[in-house]
Amino acid sequence: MRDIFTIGLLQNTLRTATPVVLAALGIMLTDHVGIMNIGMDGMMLCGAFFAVLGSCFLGSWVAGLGAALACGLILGLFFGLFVIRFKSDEFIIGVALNIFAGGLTVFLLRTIFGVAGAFSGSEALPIHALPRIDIPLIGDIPVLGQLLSGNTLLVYVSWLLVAVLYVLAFHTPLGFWMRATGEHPESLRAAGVSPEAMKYLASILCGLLSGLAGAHLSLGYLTLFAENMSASRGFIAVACCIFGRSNPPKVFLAALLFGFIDALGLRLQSVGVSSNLTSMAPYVVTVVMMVWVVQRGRRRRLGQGKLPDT
Amino acid sequence: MKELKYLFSFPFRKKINLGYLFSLTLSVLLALLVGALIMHLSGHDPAAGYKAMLSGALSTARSRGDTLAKSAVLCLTGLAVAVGAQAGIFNVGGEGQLYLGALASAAVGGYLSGWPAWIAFPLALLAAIAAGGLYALLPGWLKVRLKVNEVITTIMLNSAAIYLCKYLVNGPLKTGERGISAGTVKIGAAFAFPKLIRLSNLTASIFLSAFIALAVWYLMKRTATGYEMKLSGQNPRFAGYIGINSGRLMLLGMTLSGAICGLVGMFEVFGIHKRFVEAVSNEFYYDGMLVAMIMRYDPVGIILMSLFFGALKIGATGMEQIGIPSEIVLIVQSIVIFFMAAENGITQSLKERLVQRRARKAARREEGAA
Amino acid sequence: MPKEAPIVRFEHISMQFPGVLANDDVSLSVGKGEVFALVGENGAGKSTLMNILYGLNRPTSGRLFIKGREVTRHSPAQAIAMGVGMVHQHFKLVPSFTVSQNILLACEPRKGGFLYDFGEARKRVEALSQTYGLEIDPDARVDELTIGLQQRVEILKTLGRGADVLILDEPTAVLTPQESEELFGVIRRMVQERGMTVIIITHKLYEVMAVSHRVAVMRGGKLVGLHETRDVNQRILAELMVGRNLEEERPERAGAPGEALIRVEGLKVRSDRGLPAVNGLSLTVRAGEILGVAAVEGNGQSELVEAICGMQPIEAGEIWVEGVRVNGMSPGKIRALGLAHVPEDRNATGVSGAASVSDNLLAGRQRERRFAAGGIHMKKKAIRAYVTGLFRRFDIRGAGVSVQAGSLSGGNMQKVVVAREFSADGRCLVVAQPTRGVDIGAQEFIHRCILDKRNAGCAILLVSADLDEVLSLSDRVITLFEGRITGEFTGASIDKQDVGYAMTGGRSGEVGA
Amino acid sequence: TLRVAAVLSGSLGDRSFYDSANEGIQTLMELYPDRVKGSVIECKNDASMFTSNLISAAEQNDVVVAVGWEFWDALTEYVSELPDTKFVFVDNGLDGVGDNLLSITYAQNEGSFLVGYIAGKLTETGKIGVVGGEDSETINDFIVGYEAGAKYAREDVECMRQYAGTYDDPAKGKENALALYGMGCDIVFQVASRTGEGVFEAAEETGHLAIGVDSDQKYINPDVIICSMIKQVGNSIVAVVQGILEEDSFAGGTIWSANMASGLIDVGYGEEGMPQQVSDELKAEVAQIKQDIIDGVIEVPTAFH
Ligand SMILES: Nc1ncnc2c1ncn2[C@@H]1O[C@H](COP(=O)(O)OP(=O)(O)OP(=O)(O)O)[C@@H](O)[C@H]1O
Ligand SMILES: Nc1ncnc2c1ncn2[C@@H]1O[C@H](COP(=O)(O)OP(=O)(O)OP(=O)(O)O)[C@@H](O)[C@H]1O
Ligand SMILES: [Mg+2]
Ligand SMILES: [Mg+2]
Repeated sequence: MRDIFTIGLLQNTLRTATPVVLAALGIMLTDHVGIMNIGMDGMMLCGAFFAVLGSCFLGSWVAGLGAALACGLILGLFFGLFVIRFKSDEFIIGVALNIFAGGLTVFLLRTIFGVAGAFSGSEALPIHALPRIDIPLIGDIPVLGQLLSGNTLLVYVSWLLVAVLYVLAFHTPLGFWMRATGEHPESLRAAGVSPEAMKYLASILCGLLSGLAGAHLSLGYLTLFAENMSASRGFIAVACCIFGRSNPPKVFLAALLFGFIDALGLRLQSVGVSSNLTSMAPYVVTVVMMVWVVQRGRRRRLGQGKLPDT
Repeated sequence: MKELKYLFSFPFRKKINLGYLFSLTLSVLLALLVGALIMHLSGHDPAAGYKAMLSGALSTARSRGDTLAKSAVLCLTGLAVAVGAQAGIFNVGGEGQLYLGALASAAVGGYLSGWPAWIAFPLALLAAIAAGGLYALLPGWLKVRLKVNEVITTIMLNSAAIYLCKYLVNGPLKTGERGISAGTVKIGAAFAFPKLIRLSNLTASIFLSAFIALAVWYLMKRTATGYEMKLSGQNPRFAGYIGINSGRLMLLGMTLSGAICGLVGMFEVFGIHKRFVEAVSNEFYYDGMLVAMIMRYDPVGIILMSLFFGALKIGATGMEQIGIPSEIVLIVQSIVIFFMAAENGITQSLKERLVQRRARKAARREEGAA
Repeated sequence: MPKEAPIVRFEHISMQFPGVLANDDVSLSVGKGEVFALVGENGAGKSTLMNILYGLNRPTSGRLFIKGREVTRHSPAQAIAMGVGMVHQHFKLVPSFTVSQNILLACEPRKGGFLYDFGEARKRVEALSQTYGLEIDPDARVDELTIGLQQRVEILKTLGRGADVLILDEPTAVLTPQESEELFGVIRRMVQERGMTVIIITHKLYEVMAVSHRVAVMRGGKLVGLHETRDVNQRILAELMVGRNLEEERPERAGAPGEALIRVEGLKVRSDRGLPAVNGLSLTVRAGEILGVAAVEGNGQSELVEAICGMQPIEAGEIWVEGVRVNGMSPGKIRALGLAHVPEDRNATGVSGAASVSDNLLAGRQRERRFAAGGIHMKKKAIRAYVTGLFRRFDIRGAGVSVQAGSLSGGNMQKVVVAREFSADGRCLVVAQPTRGVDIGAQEFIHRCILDKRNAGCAILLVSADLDEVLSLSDRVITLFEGRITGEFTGASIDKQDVGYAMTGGRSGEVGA
Repeated sequence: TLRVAAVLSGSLGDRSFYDSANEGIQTLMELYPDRVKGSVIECKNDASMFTSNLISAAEQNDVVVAVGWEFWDALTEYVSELPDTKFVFVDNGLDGVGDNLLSITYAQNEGSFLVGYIAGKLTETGKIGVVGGEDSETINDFIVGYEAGAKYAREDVECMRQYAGTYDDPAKGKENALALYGMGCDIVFQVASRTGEGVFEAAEETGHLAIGVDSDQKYINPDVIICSMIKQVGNSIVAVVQGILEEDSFAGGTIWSANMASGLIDVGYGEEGMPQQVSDELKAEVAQIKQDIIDGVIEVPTAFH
């Protein structure tokens, strides 16, 4: 048991959570404007690929990040174009995006890099990873330092974004407009602001976040691109977003919880629990937590005399 | 929690009509064109590629059989989505239900392997229905009773089921047979569906599939229950007011959906593999889901569209054999979906613009005359 | 009446929607400082015309002038900038936002450039509500306000943006008589004290007479009449609207009330929010009798209706329908006893907008043997014949029975509900807000249906926010206040004043029955 | 010309097993540009495609190489029905279904024994680890050999296992490895295909060592990959096809055990010029053990029964 509850467990939690947090924040923004993006998984995958592409061919992590963001921007616009302009069903577009990304990245990997499966850099084309950041003073504090310092750039960005997006959503007019768009677009239109513009804004921001999530995956968390490396993290992000009721700090906590269970499951193997059973854990726990959250929410709302969800 | 109803609101509104079929064809053609472009850019000959695809899917009796078998899977999974959707519940968990159905039937078929087929086979059938149905009932119940969003729970339960199956076939249910490092014991030889075409995957299960498809169509389109499901799926409040128990119908839709998925699993096992194998389904359900969504949950449409997607899938092997990566098929497939999903919005806005432009022009003419 | 340069001028405005010419060459001007009423049947094009003024629709031809300036490329933002405000038929409020967030939507006070300034927002809303004498709590969530207060938020929203031309689209359709009266007070004050211009759309002609200076009548997208209000009366207006004479005569009452078909005793029901809504209420409705319920919105009448129909759990007390105790029964079972129900909210409950008109008309009868062989196989032909029969008999106007019910106009949607419920075979009817938002032609038709049913021996419980409707149709009237009966009235001429008093909690009108 | 198709149960890009088979096909085409026409078909873990792809490959090719133990059932059923095609079954030992099927089994336990031995010798903490793709028999065959080798080197060595539960999530593999390193392991053997890429990253990040699998993976990161357990799938395919081409010989109906003796199972230390963590003395010891295994002096346990 001492082997299980270590600092490594917490570090693992944090690492596992970060790409999910970035993705979930993006999904959250689209949820605010009422067009939840289920295609995040594919968008992340593309982001991861273009991050590596940029990093390799332009020779720096900044370029890699830039390429991922550009890819996210384009995909966000693309998603927006279909869902907003062409009024397509966002669920279908999301699913199609996932298929598309899976095909496209594999295809490009094989044609551009000439390899299948994974690309982790070569002599001629090394991958430039995101920098790790050591925080001077905090880094020296025993446990906390190990957690807070020495992470890659986008980990800190994700924390910052949780705060920034919280302020944006609940303390700025722009955030109000976005949430108004999701709840009652016509009210915003009548107030003289185009809800479509808000939807585009959210789609683009979501795209950019997907780029960050992808870049973190392939340049921060790992330094390689592997086919299908998003490995359903986009769907877990959807769950975290719902779980956290589209409220950034809560979404963050949900992602941490998910990461924690994953990390714990991994360590439970060492005391003899079958890996296939520990792999089930995050999913089962998510279902249980969903039930719990919904039940608690209902009870609380009834207690306050508000309408229950129907 | 903002319920995801807006996200999973079904496009019931639009019916399938000639116009839709026209734009469907157009979308497919456009997508194939884009696919050709990609092939051309990556240095492959598009004409040869499509020819290989066509012949891979349709040239021999065997390939036609395989295409039909794949289509049957898409069709049943698509109908499974549709039957839930009709009752207003969105089953994304078919993959897990399929796995459990396959495993349960394989276990029965293996355990009873010495028994007469007329006992064992129906029992296996029941096991598949029960496993799939019950596993769907759980999220259905959570939705109806506790108002827990079914989309997320079913997605999560998919992974849970797949890992559970992996655990069982690598552990407690693993066969001792030589050469099989993960899988259940072989089902009794007498229980397997007979092959209809030599060397192909097409087995007598196609008749059962056809029967199920017909039954689902009949249920959805011609029965009072289907009508009630439709009403409560479209507006549960209205349904409740009119005296329809929409909770019960949701459970029914979900259970049926799960049972169909379980049966698909069983058909794979009893038709092709003769035992449960870990890779019994490779996201078949999601493919079916797309077919269903493109065809707007219309049973007839699903049955027809699954033929196209089945051919695409089997034809991909033909392309691979001449060295074109099968990812191109995925790209073409997703482009078809993009076009289809956008079709409605595009034609509508075109129509609107056309009408208004005409009206404006007429007005200008009048002004000029006056 | 003020005679200055027109503040709003429509010139030959036409609006073409696919398949519908919603406005057909409308030319009209509205002067500064007047209350201008716009009337017409459902679908006549009133809302469309106002949407054009507010920049929500772009006309396909014609010109629009506001304050003397021609506007092209119009948008709500521009309308707001030019001083035009609109309170829509269906409120445009964000439910989870607070009053001040809603009022200041898109013109929020900021601090530091981009942060929302909560303190300043509250101050502004308080100041606004004081200036116009419209009291409101800036921090209340909008979805927890009554309809009347929500409308107040809407009005404050437009005023807060400095509107001096105010468009009100069916503002009183959802208001109680008291609230309506209050609203008219506000309108008069705004026009007199601040020189504002108000354009009001309504289906209640007495409101036109009460509040407006001029009135325009629309039919089929065309402007068919423009009058000084003092030159016309309700009858003339009604005929202009419908294009024919309206018969005012009503079928005479036949026979005396019979046995008790609906009986409620000691009923207690909680609202969706968990608060007590019906507080120990007892009533009886007899065969061949209309019992009217008059109450200000939110005094338990909705919960009473829903409890009787099995749609709301009963906390205490008992309900009998046709002599059967129905506590805890599902709506379907209660229906099977012979109770039909016209719900108050047709859009959410009464019709399924996504379903076809045919499906809506059939609903509830799908298992009857004549429509479903063995209760299973739907007989298409029989259904079609039945449904088209109803469609014709109830004069539903729409493109046919296979179109979506949601594409019908409000009045025709209501006819679908009435057709389905009034063709049921039972003897009990619970009718809530039967003519809300419905034009007078359809109103008259629905009233006839109700009276015919009574004469056929049905027991009818009628709940309506329209006091005139309750008084003119009912044989007996009870008033509800805070979930209790505060008065019961019978007889040929019930005093409206007494009823109004009892509705607001007074007990003077108590009369034994 | 001889048309050769490899049908893979999974997909390319694992830089080990399937890729090695692909390399075999490519090598053949390079060796015999005029005489061999090769293609590779991926089933991508879709079991329903196992039979379809196998048969459609058989219809158009002279030699079909089925790569992956999962083809057992399909081959059992169809080999006799397709007598005109020669089948090569890679990674499983199937016989008695027809003269046109040659099976190749690999003694991965023997190779793993060697790398286990190296790990046992090199570990400073006395703890070594392994990251497996899934908890399945084939993977466990590697692990059992690995553990036995380590124990052979050092009695008290502790060997810890982690299974990622997936073959294509390098991030997961990295976490598995980090957990192992966190628990005190200093060398981790990856048997997890693409997931294993993350193991190498973890090793680099924490300054520990790792061992590659199937192909000589040292090139991926020569600083942390000390050696690889080699299972020369590609070469074995080349050998079989060469036999057909040059000598017109095909040992159909038999199982060819590609073991240490055949030279197809081995340890790889990378190419010339790469930094070496394994000393020459240790390499010599390993060579001796190799000989002992070939001679049957050492018997390596297996997970298969
Ligand atoms: N966006 C739209 N697209 C198509 N048709 C429309 C649209 N909006 C309105 N219409 C049609 O235009 C006509 C006029 O509608 P409008 O809403 O102006 O009527 P109205 O006079 O306000 O009716 P009501 O009294 O019911 O409010 C109707 O036939 C309606 O169906
Ligand atoms: N986008 C649209 N397409 C087609 N018809 C529309 C559209 N928007 C509105 N309509 C039609 O416009 C008409 C008037 O709409 P409106 O919103 O004024 O409701 P209404 O008929 O007045 O109902 P109520 O007042 O009872 O709510 C209706 O027939 C409605 O179906
Ligand atoms: Mg209107
Ligand atoms: Mg109206």
